[in-house]
Amino acid sequence: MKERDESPIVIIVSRMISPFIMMFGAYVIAHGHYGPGGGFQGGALLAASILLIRLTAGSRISELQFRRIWGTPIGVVGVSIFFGVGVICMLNGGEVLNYAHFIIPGVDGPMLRSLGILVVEVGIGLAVMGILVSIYDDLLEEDEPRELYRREDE
Amino acid sequence: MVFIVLTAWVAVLSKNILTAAVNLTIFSFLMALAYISMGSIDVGFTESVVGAGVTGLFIIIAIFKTSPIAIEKKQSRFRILRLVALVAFGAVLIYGSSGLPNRGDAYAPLNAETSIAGTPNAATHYILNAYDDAATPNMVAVILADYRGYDTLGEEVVILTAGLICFLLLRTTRGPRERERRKSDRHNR
Amino acid sequence: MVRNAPALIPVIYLTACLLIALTKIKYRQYAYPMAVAAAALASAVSVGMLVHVVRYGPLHYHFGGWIPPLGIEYSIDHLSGFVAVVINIVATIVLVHSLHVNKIELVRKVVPYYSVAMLLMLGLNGIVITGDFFNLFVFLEIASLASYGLVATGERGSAFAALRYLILGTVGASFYLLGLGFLYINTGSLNMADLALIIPLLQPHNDPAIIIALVFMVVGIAIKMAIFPLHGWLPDAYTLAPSTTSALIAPIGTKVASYILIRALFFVYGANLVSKGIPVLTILGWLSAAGIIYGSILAIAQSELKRMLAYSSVAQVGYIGLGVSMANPLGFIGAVLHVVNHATMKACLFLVAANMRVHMGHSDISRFDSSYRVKMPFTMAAFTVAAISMVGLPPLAGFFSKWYLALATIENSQWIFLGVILVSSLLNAVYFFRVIEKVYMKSPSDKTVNDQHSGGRDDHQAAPEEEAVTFGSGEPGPSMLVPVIIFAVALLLLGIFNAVIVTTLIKPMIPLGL
Amino acid sequence: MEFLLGHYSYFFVFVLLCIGLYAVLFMRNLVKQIIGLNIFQGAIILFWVSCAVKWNATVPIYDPDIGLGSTALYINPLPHTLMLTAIVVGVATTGVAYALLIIIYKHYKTVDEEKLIEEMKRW
Repeated sequence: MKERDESPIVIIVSRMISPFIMMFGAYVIAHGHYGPGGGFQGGALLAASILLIRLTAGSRISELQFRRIWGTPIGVVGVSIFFGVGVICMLNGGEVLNYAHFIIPGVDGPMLRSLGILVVEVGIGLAVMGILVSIYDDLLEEDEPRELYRREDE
Repeated sequence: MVFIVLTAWVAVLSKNILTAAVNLTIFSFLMALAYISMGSIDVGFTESVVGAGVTGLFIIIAIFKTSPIAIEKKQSRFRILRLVALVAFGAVLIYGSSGLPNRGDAYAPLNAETSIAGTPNAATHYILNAYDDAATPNMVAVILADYRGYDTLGEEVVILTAGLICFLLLRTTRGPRERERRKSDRHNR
Repeated sequence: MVRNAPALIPVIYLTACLLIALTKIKYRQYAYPMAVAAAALASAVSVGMLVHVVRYGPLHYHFGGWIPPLGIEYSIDHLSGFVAVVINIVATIVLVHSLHVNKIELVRKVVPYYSVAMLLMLGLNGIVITGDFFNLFVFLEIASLASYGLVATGERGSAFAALRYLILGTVGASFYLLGLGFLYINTGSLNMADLALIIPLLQPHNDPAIIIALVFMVVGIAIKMAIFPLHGWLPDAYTLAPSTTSALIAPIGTKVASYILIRALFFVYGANLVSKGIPVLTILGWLSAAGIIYGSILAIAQSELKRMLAYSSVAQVGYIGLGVSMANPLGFIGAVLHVVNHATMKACLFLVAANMRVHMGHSDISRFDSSYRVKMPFTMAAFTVAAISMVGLPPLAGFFSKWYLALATIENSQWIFLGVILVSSLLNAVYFFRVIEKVYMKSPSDKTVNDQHSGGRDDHQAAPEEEAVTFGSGEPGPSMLVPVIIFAVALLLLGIFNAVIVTTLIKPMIPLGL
Repeated sequence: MEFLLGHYSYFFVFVLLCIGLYAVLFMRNLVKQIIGLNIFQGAIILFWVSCAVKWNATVPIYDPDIGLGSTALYINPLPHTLMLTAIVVGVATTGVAYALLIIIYKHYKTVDEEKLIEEMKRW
């Protein structure tokens, strides 16, 4: 990105807003059963809260909040949660993603499906958050190690 | 609605790509409003988060990384062929639309109880049984994660693919020298 | 376990992908065996499924336990089982070959590369065995995105080739989605078997929306398949991609697209409707014929082996399109047989090109001479076998698919198309014998040795500590040689046993009314 | 007239589709082409969403006050779900497209398609 003055207003406002966006993202994931929203929207909001800090405070500070190398692994873990639920259902005697065969002690019938959906939504949320942040980082990648990069090129 | 077309048109034609990007973001936002006005809150929500937020962010990064000056010239090769393709596309669309049912018709084939061959219609079943099947009021969430959960798994994999590809293409693996540098950076901080 | 077998293939590939993605750079040597193991397992499962299908009839699998059309269905019949076997086995062999190539061409990117390659295979398999049109779209996008990424890891211009591929491919997928929208509005269903029941009852001849739906879907698929005027992305993408990617995408990618075409035309819309009600097939036939001639002529004009093979791919896809457009059983047999034959031939040829690039540092036809035959006799022998098969001489595999196609054109009295097939065989002979002649006749000039290091690769992100690459003289190592020989032998076997394949596997998959 | 009233939303979608395709076909700037792709995809999503509409129906969230008496009371939820997936696919494609674009710019310092084709030929 270009050199620019760091306006304190922008930094402070974004710092104040960011946790609320994160909160809202978590709420959206959990509330997807009753209203609009769900894993994808919530995950995108979580990613937005992280990207807001990245945009305003620069990469150094945001690195403290969310390390760059975490993005892809978190995404992979999110997909694994979704996928794992499906495989557990399969191993437990049902088809892939048949939540009726998902194991949560003490829950049965439609509630089990409902909870299965919740687990899956959390997986989606994590995956989307991790991967959107990671794509952002990758797009901005070669900014900092530029001189080093050139050396590698030659 | 007119504004949507207007912003789309400006986004395509504007000379400065930054203007185009901003217009595209406005376009996405208006589209989100249109979806919501058509009763699709989930899609509208997603579009406003993703289309207006994430896509806009990506495009602005891309512009900072490349140059914001648009090349105003149009394609010079095969112009007539391209025009023919475009016109044919529009004509075919209008011809096809004459077979579509009226918008908002609650008894159109896609909303019928059963299909013409007597097999159950999926959407109808979803509306009537989603709450009983999964104890979740939001039908879209039930379809998304349960009835058509495999599609959603596929969608996750698409996102994962995109992430891995960006990783594959853009991220430089750190050599030992740079790892040293980063370490010392952290110390200095 | 048989009950869950159809779901096992995506499960295997996705597990492998996630495991590889979580591998640290330190353990990168494990990525290759994991990928090969996953592909081999998937091939085993698909062979098992095909045997099951042949013995007991089609397999169905309902995701989430929802009966279609409520849920998503995987259905394996003769056609999809057969195509799944072909793509998995070809992918396994190509991945075996990739060990040494990727060490040289993709320094430090091997781990994400294999991960994305697993995603490509996941997407292609998902396309082949799904029974739901929207699910097909999702997996089409997985496969396409993965192939854009795999193409873009190649030489200097490959990113641009990949971006053009992306733009055209996304337009194609969008067209497909638009057509699906038209179809859904007028039928209310997305399940293929369900649609096959519904569509004939709707008086589709009079319903513009249904026809337009088919047109848009066919256009979208044709872009992915690179039918003649929509092939613009193909030559650059195949040429500039890394060798393993070309060998993966060229044999498999377009074949899977033609599978979608066959599925949508004959199994969902029904042969009756398609051949009588809508002029889609006529247009497809003429375009395919034009593509055959165009691809063959441009292939003659190329001086680079991979680019020549890419243009030849345009022509070969035309054969499949031609077979489909004949809409009679012989044409169908020819098209399906050509899917497997061409997959094997192209995989063999691209692997030979990869061997050239790794061991000679280039694959420029004008610099070939007979010293190559002395240095790598087996690779060259395999190349010759595949080339003869491409030209279509018995008893190699390529002859028989062309034979069926020719019979189909005779049955429909389409003499022009018969002429196209014959002429293109001659053109094939011209461009392949040009290479063979160089390799066997031309005496070596002495400057070849100096040229070896000015290879066509430009590892733009190569690290300084790249291990020294020796363009060895002599045969490549077993990991690169064995796959090539396997393919060459397979061509011979496919040719000899083609009657068995046709009667036991392809005859039962001919749809009703064809 | 009735046909026009019933279909005006579709025609509106078609205009957007044509704008998107125009950008893809006629623009030399690759960024513009990708913008065109975005518009094209957005229009298709609008097409699906607008086909799900039912007059006098409510959003597809179960409401005890309305009950499940008739399907005509709720908007068809299936297209919405499919389009959620399609939006995500679109974003993924856009991300990859910009990644490729950045690499191209790094190598060639231009995003003009015809210039790039020239460069490719020369190389």
